[in-house]
Amino acid sequence: MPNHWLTFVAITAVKSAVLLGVLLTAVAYTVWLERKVIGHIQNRWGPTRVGPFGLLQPLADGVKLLLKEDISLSGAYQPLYIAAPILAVGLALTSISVIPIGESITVRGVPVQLQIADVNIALLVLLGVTSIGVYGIALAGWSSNSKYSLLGALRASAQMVSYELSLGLSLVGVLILTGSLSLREIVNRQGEWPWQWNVIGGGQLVAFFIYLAAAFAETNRIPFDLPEGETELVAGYHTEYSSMKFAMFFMAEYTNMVTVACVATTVFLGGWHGPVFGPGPVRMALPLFWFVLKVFFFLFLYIWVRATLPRFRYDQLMAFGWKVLLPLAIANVLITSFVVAVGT
Amino acid sequence: MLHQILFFVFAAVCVAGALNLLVQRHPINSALSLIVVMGSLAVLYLLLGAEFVAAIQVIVYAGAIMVLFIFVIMLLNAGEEEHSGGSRVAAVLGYPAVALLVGLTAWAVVRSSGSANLKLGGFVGSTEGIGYLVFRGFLLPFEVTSVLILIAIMGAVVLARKED
Amino acid sequence: MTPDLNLWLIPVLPLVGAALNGLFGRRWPKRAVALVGVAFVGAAFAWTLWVASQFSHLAQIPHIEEHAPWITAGGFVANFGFYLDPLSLVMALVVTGVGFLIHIYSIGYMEHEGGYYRFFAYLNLFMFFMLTLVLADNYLLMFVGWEGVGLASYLLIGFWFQKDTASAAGKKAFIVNRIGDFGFLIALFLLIRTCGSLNFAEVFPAISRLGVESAPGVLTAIALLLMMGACGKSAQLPLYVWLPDAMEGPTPVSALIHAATMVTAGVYMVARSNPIFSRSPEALTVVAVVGCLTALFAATIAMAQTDIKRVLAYSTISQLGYMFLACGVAAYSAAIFHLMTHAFFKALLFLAAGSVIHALGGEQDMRNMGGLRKHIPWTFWTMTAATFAIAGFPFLSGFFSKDEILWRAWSSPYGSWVFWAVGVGTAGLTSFYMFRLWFLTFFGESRGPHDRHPHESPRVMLAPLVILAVLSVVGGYVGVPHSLGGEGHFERFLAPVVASPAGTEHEGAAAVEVGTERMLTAASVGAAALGLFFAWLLYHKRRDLPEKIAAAFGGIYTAVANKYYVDEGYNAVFVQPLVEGSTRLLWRGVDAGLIDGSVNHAASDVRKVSDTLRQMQSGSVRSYAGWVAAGAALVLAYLVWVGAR
Amino acid sequence: MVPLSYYLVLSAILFGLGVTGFLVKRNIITLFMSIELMLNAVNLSFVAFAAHWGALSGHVYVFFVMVVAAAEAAVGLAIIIAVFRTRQTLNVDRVNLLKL
Repeated sequence: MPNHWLTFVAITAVKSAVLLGVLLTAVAYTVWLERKVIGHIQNRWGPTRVGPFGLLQPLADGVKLLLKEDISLSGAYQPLYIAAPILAVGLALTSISVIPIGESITVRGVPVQLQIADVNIALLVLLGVTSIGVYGIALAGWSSNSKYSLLGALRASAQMVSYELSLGLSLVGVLILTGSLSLREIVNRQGEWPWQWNVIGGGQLVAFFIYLAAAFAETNRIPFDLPEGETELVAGYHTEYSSMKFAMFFMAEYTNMVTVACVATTVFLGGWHGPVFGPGPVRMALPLFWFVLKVFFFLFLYIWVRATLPRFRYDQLMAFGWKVLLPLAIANVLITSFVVAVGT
Repeated sequence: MLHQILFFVFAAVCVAGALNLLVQRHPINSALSLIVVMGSLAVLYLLLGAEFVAAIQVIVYAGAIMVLFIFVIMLLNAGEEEHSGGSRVAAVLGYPAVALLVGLTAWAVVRSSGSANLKLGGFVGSTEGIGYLVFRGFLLPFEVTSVLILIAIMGAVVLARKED
Repeated sequence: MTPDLNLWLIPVLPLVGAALNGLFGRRWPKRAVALVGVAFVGAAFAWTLWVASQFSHLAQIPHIEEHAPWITAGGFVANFGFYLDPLSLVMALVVTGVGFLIHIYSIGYMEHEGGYYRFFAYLNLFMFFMLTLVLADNYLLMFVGWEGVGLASYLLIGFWFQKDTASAAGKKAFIVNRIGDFGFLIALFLLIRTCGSLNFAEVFPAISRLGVESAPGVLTAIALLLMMGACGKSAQLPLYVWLPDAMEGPTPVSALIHAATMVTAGVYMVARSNPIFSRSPEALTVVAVVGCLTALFAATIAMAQTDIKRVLAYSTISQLGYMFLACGVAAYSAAIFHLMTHAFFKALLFLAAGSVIHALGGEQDMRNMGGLRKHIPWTFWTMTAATFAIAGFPFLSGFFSKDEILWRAWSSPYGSWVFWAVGVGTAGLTSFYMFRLWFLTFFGESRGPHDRHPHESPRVMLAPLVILAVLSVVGGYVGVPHSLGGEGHFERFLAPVVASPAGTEHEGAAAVEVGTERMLTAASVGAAALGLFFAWLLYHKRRDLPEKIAAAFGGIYTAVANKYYVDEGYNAVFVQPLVEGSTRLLWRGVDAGLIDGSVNHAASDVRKVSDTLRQMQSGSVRSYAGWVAAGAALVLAYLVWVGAR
Repeated sequence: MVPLSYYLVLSAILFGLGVTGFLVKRNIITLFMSIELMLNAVNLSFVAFAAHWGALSGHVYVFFVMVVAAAEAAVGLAIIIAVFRTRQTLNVDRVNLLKL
């Protein structure tokens, strides 16, 4: 009984579990990658002690964080203080669920899509979840009852609300080209080769860079990491967090990075599309490989930028968001729709 | 069946959230309650086949408007609500009026809607359709709302600006 | 085909002059102002003369020129149209001719006065309205002119508006005229009701179709109301009071407006309306009685006045009374004849008086004059001509016209020997007060300050005097009556206009009573001579007598000298009650009590109500919300109730 | 199968709770949230009717309501900030005079 709703639930549960595992591993190794890459860029080695090339370092970090004392603040507003990290990590993990990572495969006669939920309005769901993501940070900062935290949270919420606009608008060009909000549709519209991807073939190069910048801001990454700028705010909104709660924020941030990377891949870089060749198993594996490769490229870009660029000043950040990115995004939407209108 | 279960669950969450909004003394709790209400409303919208509305309910309401509220609460560091003298008018006129409003509406609705049933998936509003409607039939209202938004932005800037 | 005479030019030319002077004259030199003022009136006069020369060629009398529709309301139509017949022609000639002379005179007289351009603008404006009045082809347009001359008169009486008495006199003239105009207006309404039109060409035939009223009816009412208007304009009892005061205006104004032309508008109007009057014997009687009484009454007052211009003013009133007497006995042509001659000699008298005043540097009191004969010979001789003319000495213009009136008063079917007797008595009085003026002014010793050096007026003032003097002497020959061997040209000329309805008087009177007429003439000449004699006796021979007489008749003299206290009486009977009434009732009662009171009460009541309602506006947002919720619940309840029904 | 009236009654209840919130609460910000609650309640009935009639315009209306709500929130919160700046309080019962 392939169409029974129990089958659906079972398959979804399995997919979720697998994705969760992969994602958390990916997050852990993104951290490792970051330390390694930055180390090399800065002419250091990075982690080397734990395991070969320091490969077990993430595991060690996890254990350390788990075992650390969970400091409970007397001045904090406890319910929200506790809820905030959960909210952050939960939302971060939620958003990955609508991202398609490959074509559907058939397992024992049951078609299984390599995507947890194929939603018509996947892109809107992503944006929605992203916009909710502010709350984790904002509440964390506020409930800590600490001025650094509060300042960080205020900055974060203002920054995220501002850049959300550019982020959303940068995707509109692609939506116009595709005519659908479904991520699977968007991917399917793109071809195997880079010139068939939206970023080049669709003429969305500008949109891609807008998305890139906005995504950096949304994930509070350098050069837009003002909410947690350690040189001025100690650690921003998570100053007062320790142990697992801190780990949750940490995880949330890197999960968000991965999510953003996945979205960029899906929307602009053709998703799992790429040259497919070779025998059956290879043909099966190649799309997944291309997808992972593109996401990895994106993550590398994050790290690379972090090692390269200094932090913005806050007014520069706002000015950049409202006066450069937003007009550019709007112009991109206008031009794209004009081209599409003329083309049809 | 599934529809009924989901409806009752999320309707209950809605009402509970709204009640919590009233009961909580701290504005941030009220705001979070409201976010909960909005979230469950988004789910109800999904049940009613309004995907796009559900999405923008989350994006605009929960993601933007309520962030603004939270932001202001944080900015003003609003504390617990203080007890101050009640309003006689509100007590004498207001509460009965509310009871009357809800009661009458419910009575009228139940009496007149009869056996109109909504099926899950019976109607799915496509985003494309909404797009057509907004940019064709409702073009003028749409443009007017854009002007409204612009005015609101300028008004907010003027109001909140510090006077030198 | 009737030639187009462009009658509209006659009134409009002075209007152009008025507009030019009024709008731009302030910046022009006096010479230019005078030139414009005189030239346009002169042009109007010239045009009138040309029209007169064409008059005999006209195919149709009256000659009507319609120019533009003015008011069209239902069946009622009033046009801008002009009406030329012998009557209006005579009037137009008199007005433009005398007006032209007086304009010339004014150049000299007003030389040293401020507001030179204003004076000429007003004077031209007056000419425009007067000519409109005279030439109008319907009562409404005539009324425009009628009101317009009133306006011009008001402006000119109050020309020296810095003087309280002058502006008060202007207002008095205006207000008293209003009373008459009120009657005139009602007469017009009645005419519209009766005839459905105000056009002369339609009204008179319509009236003619109605018979002579045996008992007072609508025609009598119309006639009496018209007479009321005429009384106001022509200063007849009881509305004469404004004219003596009007002497506050400059002397040329007195000559032109308050002697020669405007005040005769009433006579003109009555003569013009003769078809109406002739059909109402009662109205005619009223007119005759009013004229008679006014003539006598004013003459008595004139005897005791000391101001040279006031004497002339009362004389004017008296002479106007004569004219109304003539109208009242249906001798319209006699009235117009006298109007014309009177225009000549009364204008001359005023101008000469002005010349005297000018010579004495503004002195108007005859008691301070005397012995001016040698100093201002031109003025003296012209004034002498005028005095003899008005006194009715034989073969001067006044003699013929006055004689005609007296004869008509005796012989007309509407006349009676009483009218004649009063007329003759008045003639004697006229002679007396005129010669009194003459003796006091020109004979005896100078009673003024010793350092006074009277000087003759400039030529520009003397020329009109001379022309008018000539006219005063010979002007009567156009209408020498049959009895004196004349042809009655004037009467025949006017006959088409003023023909009596039944054609009663003319034939019967003519031949049979020539003897009677000669006797009557002799009587009036005798009266005039008597007046001369007493004046000579009292004011030249025995200078002490007047005081004695005045002392002997103390009460009567005081009454006469004070003009019978008519002004005071009017003040007590009409003005004071009005002032009191407006103060007590209208101002304190209605305005302050009712109008202001209601406003104030409304305000305070609103305040009370809003004070109560204000309690709702507690400023508490939640209270407002409560109200809103309650309102919403009410609306919803209503809707549900409606839906449930 | 859920009757349309369930949604509508839920909408009415939420609206009533919103009004009650407006009457009960003293904090201006919470008052604003009550208004938002009322708007949401109305939106719910719009969407329910849209599903009932199969008409998309209900969704469009919701869209417009949201726009207006956003504008209102922007201006309203700006006003709240201005009020707080001058009076140092968010309690509406303390903000009952036009003049300071």
